[in-house]
Amino acid sequence: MVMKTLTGNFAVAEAVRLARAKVIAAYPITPQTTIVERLSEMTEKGELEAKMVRVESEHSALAATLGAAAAGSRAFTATASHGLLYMHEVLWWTASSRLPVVMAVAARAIGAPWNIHVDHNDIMDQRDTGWIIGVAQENQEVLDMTIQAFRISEDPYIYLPVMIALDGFILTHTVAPVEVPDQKEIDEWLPPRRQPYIVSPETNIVMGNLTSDDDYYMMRYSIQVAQEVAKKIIEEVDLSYGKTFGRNYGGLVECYKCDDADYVMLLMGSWAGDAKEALNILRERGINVGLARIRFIRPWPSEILKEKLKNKKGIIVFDRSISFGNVGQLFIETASTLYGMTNMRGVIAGLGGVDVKPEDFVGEVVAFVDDVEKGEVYDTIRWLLPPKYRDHKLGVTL
Amino acid sequence: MVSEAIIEEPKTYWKAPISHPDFGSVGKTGLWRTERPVIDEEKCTKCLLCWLYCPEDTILRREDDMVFVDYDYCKGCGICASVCPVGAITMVPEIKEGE
Amino acid sequence: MYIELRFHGRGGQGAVTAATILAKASVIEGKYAQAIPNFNAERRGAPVEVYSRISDKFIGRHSQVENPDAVVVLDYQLTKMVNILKGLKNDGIVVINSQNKESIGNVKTYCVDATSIAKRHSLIVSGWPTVNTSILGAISKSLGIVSIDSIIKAIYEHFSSPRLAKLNAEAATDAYKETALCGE
Amino acid sequence: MPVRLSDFPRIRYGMPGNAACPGCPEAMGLRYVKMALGDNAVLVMPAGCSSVIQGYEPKSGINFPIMNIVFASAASLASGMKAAFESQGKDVNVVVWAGDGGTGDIGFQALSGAAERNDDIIYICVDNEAYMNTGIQRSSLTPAGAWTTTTWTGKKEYKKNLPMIMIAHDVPYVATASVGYPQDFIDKLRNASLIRGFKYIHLLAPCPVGWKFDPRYTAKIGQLAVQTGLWPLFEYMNGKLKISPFSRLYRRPERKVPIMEYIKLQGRFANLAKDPEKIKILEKEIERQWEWIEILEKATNNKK
Repeated sequence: MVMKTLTGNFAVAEAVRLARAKVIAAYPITPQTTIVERLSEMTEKGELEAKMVRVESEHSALAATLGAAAAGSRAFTATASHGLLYMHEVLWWTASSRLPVVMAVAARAIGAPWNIHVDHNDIMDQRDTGWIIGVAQENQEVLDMTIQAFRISEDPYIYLPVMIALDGFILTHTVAPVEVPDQKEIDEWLPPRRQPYIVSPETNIVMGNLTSDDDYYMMRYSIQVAQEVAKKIIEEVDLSYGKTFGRNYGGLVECYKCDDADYVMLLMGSWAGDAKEALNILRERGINVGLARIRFIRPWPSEILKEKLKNKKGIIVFDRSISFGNVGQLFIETASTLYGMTNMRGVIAGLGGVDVKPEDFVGEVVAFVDDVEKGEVYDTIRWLLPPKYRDHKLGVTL
Repeated sequence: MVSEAIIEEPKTYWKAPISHPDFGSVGKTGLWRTERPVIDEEKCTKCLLCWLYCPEDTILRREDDMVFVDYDYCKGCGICASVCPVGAITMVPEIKEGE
Repeated sequence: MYIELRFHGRGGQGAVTAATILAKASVIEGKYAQAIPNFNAERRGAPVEVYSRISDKFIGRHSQVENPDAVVVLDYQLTKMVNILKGLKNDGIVVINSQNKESIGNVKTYCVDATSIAKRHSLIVSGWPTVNTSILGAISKSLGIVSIDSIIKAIYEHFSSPRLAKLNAEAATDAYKETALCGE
Repeated sequence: MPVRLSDFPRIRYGMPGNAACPGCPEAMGLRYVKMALGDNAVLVMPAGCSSVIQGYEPKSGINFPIMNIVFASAASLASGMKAAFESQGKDVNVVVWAGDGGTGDIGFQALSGAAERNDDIIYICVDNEAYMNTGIQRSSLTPAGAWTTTTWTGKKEYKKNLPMIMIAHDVPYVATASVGYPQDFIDKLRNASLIRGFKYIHLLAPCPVGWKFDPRYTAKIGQLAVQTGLWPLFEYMNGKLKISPFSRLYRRPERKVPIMEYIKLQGRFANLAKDPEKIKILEKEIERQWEWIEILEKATNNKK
């Protein structure tokens, strides 16, 4: 183990090096670029024995990664924002092919207009594709989660691609201390590459020709089975990692001071750190708040949330994304689990990198608690406007 | 040659879009035919052009390179007849049962 | 101990590197640190801001630094372009690369002629003196949060070329010696 | 080196009982790929007729291991596969089999990328001159004057000259071929498989359904395209362009078969066949083709 100070992107690169990926294909996009740069440097300097395919687009990046996986090699790619959207159809094809692949996503806003800062709409857009999707809070977790991703993806109970998201700039470019495990330890913990089949002259396998509708349906069911089983495997992998490396994160959800709480903040990503500070402030003021940090949006931790949150007085969900015409996606997901069980409110905040501070979380929670105590939770969606626009009057007029 | 990856059987309900090359992926395509090629062995010079051009691989070769047709799968396109330099293949209408 | 800094530099001057090396130096001392670039797709020459947080405990927050304990200015010209005192705490400190021995506003100001030090050690990249390592010596001297020894260790860790590491370490050491309080 | 037919073993190279239409040039072409490359090849296929020809899981009607992939990135998927095989120390021919749409239109970016990287794959464009799989819509490789379901009065624009575009990528191997001349195609595939780097072969594939002709004429029309001069066969290798024997035979204008012989067999050119003035469109196409070839032949062969 070595203590290094790394950006989130360099933490990703370290994880990919430790996992001994053999083929890397990626196309640069802010704020993911330094992942590609660092991995190129590693392969050229011989720190990592892998082939780089320097593709001409993200669509091709994931296609090349899938090709390498199909041929039997551990493969990795990374992207962000528009790159991820451009990959969208290949995301489907990859998951449905059931070939293990790992991808890092530097979560970033989608245009127009151009905005390179953090936002979760790009990853939220991929929820339906069949990928397992994890979201990290800290650089250390970025490294740990990426290594775990390879084991999860290649687990014979799962065989699905895994996406690890890290917040653009806030994690990708922020330098923080990261414990980097030794290669030997990782080699012992991470099994050799496993996959269900290989497309090669030796196996003479064909992937993806026509099927009957009935068979297609059952293939879809099979992906769902894997996602369900993944809930358990992700917990196990996290525990096993914790046993070996001394760090685990609670599997699908990190529940921070949830158990004795009356109210719970639910969110994901780097601002969970700010929310925890807010939680401490609120507890000092006598408001009994807990925090549920979603680590995996796919598979969605419905059972755990039901168990942990059903008897709370209220759940306040913070979304860094929006499903236009409805509400924030995390709110939609949470509501689908806790339907009718408790008071809920969704807050849309921090879109396009707008800064959200612990005090902002405090303010929203206090307002929510007030409304619940008064029995007046009418507005299920609230907009935490940027400071410059705080006085803006919200509402629709015809 | 050993692959980097270990192929390990999936451990839950599993159905993936995987196939193997095999005859009859859409059934016995001989049923598609409206005309069948008939080879006149007297005229045949064993030049193998029909064998070469057949898209379906349904012209087969005996030990002596005399050709014959796999009627189970021949779709009756007629390419063999059109490329035969000596006119040894004729297309004959299929007579269906009961006609 | 919990301290927040804001660096003012120009694109290409190495403010991000300065904050990164400062974070490394802090980690060498067993502290926890963040170096946070605030990118807006800036190009060379445009004003940039970088933040850093140093604490003896884990730092969870990721929001921007608005009320820094100290401001570090890599280029005197920036004082004419941006409000470098914006949000600075009442007892805050300014560390500035300047040949003028004057305080900024009414704030406790430490000055160092980092440009001359950089030139003296031939630290010039693409025609610009790189003042970022000199400024680190000044930070160590004026704020006392991280020792100059740790800064030098971090410099050697950061630069893969031993020659460059040596030059930068010497510049930092010189700056540490030459930094002085120039007004309050 | 021309191959003798009787030298080929009596094995089945194709996979009967697949979903190809009777007289399908793609099914023909795939057999030739098997004859040339044997068992040491993996195919990468974007969407197209060949996706359908394979038929239904759990069987596949094409005699190769195949990785099917969405339209736009077949070449890149092949690059990734090749990189993986290389890292495992395996020498496998990774072959892209893509239609004119998958090559010249929606797949062009990935093709150009893989060519520029000189990735060690064989890319075969099987060109039936329209989007046949979706029901005969024009592509950038449909020739001028041809009817399609999106060009009812005949396409107004000329055929995109992809082989020349690939030569401009400075790749080690570019060739044209036609299903009318299988031995020539097999030769070229074998030559390509011996070269390291990016290999591009453009295979003309007359489609009975889309070109509206009797399926028995697939091979004949493939030959006429060459004999009329409309589809010159050549091979660009070691920086030199060589016109292939079958096209050399018909090189001189007086040796060329009249274009009408080609047109009259195909319903898609019915408009042209009625109007001798309009045939000039295709005569112009022949001139355009040969102008390029002759310039390049001269330039590349005079090179020291």
